[in-house]
Amino acid sequence: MSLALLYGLAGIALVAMGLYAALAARHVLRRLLGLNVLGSGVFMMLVALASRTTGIATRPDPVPHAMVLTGIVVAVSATALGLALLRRMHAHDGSPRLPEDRDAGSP
Amino acid sequence: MTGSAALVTVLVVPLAGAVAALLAGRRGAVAAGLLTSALGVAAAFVLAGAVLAGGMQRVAVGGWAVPLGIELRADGLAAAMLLMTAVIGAGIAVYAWRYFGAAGHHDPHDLAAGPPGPAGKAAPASTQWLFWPVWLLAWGALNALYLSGDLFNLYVTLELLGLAAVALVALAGAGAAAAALRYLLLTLLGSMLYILGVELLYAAHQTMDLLQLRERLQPGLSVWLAAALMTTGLLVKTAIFPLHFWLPPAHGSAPAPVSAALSALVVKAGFYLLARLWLDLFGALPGAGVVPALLGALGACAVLWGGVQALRQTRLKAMIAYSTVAQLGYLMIALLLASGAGGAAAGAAGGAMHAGRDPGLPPTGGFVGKFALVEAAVRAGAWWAVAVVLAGSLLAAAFLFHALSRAFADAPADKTSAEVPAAPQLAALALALVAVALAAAGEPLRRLLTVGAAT
Amino acid sequence: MAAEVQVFDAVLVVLLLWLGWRALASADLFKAVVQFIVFGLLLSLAWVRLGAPDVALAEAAIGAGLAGALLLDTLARLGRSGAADEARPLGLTPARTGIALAALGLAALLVASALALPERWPGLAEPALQQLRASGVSNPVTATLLNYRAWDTLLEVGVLMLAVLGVWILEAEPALPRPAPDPMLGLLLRVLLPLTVIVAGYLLWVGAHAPGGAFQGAALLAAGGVLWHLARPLSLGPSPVVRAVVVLGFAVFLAVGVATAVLGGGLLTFPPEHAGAIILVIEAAAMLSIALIMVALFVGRERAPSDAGIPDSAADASAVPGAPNPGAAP
Amino acid sequence: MSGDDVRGALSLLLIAAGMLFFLAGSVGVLRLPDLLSRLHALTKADNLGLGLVVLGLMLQADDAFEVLRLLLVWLLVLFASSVACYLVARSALRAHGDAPTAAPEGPDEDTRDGR
Repeated sequence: MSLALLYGLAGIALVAMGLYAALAARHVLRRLLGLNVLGSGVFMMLVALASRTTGIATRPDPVPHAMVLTGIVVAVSATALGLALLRRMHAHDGSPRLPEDRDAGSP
Repeated sequence: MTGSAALVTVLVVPLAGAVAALLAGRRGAVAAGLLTSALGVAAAFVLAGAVLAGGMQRVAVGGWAVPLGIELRADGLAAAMLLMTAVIGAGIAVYAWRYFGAAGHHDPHDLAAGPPGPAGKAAPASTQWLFWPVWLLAWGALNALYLSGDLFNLYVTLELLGLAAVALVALAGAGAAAAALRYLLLTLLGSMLYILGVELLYAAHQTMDLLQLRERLQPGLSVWLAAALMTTGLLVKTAIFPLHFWLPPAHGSAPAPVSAALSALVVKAGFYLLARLWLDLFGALPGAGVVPALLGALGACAVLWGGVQALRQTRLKAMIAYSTVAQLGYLMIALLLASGAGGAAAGAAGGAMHAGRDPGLPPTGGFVGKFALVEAAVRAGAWWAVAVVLAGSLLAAAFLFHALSRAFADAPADKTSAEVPAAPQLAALALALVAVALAAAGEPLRRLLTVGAAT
Repeated sequence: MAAEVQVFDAVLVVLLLWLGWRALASADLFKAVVQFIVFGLLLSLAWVRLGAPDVALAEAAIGAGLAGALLLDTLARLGRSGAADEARPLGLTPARTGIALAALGLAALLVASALALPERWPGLAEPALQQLRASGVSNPVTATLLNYRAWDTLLEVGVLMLAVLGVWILEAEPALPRPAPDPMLGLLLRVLLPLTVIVAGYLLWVGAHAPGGAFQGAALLAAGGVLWHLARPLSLGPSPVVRAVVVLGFAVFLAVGVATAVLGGGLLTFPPEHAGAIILVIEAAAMLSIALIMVALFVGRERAPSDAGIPDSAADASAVPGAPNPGAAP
Repeated sequence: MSGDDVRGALSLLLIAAGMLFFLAGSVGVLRLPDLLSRLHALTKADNLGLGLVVLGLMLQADDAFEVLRLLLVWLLVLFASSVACYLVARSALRAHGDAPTAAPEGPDEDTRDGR
């Protein structure tokens, strides 16, 4: 197994985990964590892909690296805004969950 | 001004306007916003003229050829979208001028006095002016999206647009935080699915340029997977039935100029991208005809479901939000017809994008859009589509007259129209006039839409 | 770059998957967040192994560092009730079985398409490396970010700016109770702050030919800013000065775009002989803006402590073990 | 045996010794009963461990600049971790009274304020 394939498969596993958590979790902070792990998986697939140029070029393909850098910055921006909104929602509604995920008796 | 200069101007004007509005602060932001709107409309008209006269306009950013660089392209559909965005955006700017200007504003759209909205108290007045830089960035993101020919660049524009829309919804105050948060989570999820698809396409074809991809496209598992992921991601962002559930709360709780911007412009961007993907790129795949049919069926459900739900709402903004769901359904039907019938019907797709929120009665642009849609449906022999469009129009007429009758008859005496500032009324009137003008300009517009149509 | 799989890689991948899952499934959200931070740090090791040191620097500073600080800060502000979650937050229910099957199905399809890829794959490495001479820098990632695909990066700086505008739009929240300034924290700040400034400048400069650049430098500066805020609380609302710095990077980038379009070859087309200098100017402005934006995202908008009526959630925030400011004691 | 070989062997030896300290520190964090002992194990052992690893790496460095950078890394970590250790301990003292007996939760305790 090559390095690219090993990390590529790990990236896929992270994508599946993150997707599951983003959709299944009810606490918004956990959903945000899920989206971040999903993003990390996508980025890992991209960086692993870039490393497949070994033997053709002297260095890995820099375009996916630039894409991942952009993606990391975008992800943290969105996470920051999401967390700020989560705190306002919690202060206003008293729950860290979206209205459709709130049921009687649980936080 | 050359076509490519006009293209760059269309891109730069809203972004520079955002910078100016942010620097100008609370007092000067409005002036920056209004000036930018005027310049933006002018630039969009110049670009549309250049496209009409000289065909597709291209700019290679940084002078780098694809696939290494990014190419920006303005074909007929893009030019028409830019024009529509500029005109509606100018209307929104005039409306917002007074809306956010008046201290302790009340919402002139909620004349149909239903129960108070879920928004509660709005964000503090000291930050309301941030509407301007955020809206101008959203407009810049829309323009960048319409012009981009690169799948990863489109991802960045989608994120820019998504975050701007979330921030705009949040303007309604702490009560809208849940709606804004739901919107943020879904738009992020949609972006992730989209970028996963882009990655698969790049892995298989070593390019992210749409035109180059179309030439190199090799049908196979990864391409179909990419198509499915990108389509799902965009369906979430576009609020297509049955993934529309986030839209009514977000749009319904937003300040009125914001819900206008979201309904009329932001969700359309996702649809535009879907149309680009299926008309320009994936349409060439063998057996790809099934997908537009599926999307069209979803569209039909959306038209009927959105119409029925709209009729049940008591607040005008909630009604508009559901009618947006229905309207997006028309667009999906148009996409189906356009993918089947080839170039001329791509015009119908574009025409439908201009279907306003009116029930599609003459003499307005909405009528032209729906007429084009029905015409295309008849030509394609899609009688079910004709039936859906007509039924949807009936529903739209019903809920609109319902709303109007409430506005005129049931408005309490103390809420006189004198309270409504003049500017929003003027803006609404201007937009209505534009809708009528679209009816008159229907023919040149359709000519514009066929410039550079892919199929 | 070594392309053979070593034991190290296998261990790293197993650890990453385990931490990734624990970061999602730990019932205690504080533990989950800590595991997410460690996950981010290990992820940057993976980037190094895959030959992406630029990404590794950004991941460690932004993905693990800043995101982690933001998450911990939010946990502290949510208070004990807000940070509580179910005992089995991701346990299978009938509805979740469908989601799990969808996620597994997607994974299976992705694996199938990954296996179909050729072992040697050209990508855009060759054109990117061939054009390096004309790009003004010799680090291909910087060349891609600030020259080949500068339009992406310009919009990306816009995304950061929007995040802080979004935070400013929200209502101010109650301030977290802060302990009296600690002399040791002050000492740490006095030593580390000048160093972060120097190293950030170094990263910016070195980004032209080695791993580094505006984003990495900005993240480092931001870390210094966050430390400052913990020692001596900052207020970064939309005041004229803060706005001017926030907008600086985007404005300079855009102005360069306009200038190149009007005077030269076209939008963001840099003449090769000046490209290096132009990129440095853009990066310097962007670094300042991004650093301030990141600190402003962390600081958020706090109500002045004098304001009355701090709700209960703030009062019990100090009791949460995850309070990021050392010594947040009742 | 040439000079390079000796240098390489010495370097490996130092790195291995450093690893041993890391191991001891990690075991200490997991096994020791209360927060202060854990902190003691962690910061002392880790700093010595890192010092030895850095020393080992210095022997392999190509030029003086790299040696200097490695030294800077060690000094910075030394400084930051001692301050962090102090802050964690102070925070724990304030939260649990004068004599912290047992850490309330698992081995996560040390990561809490150490960032």
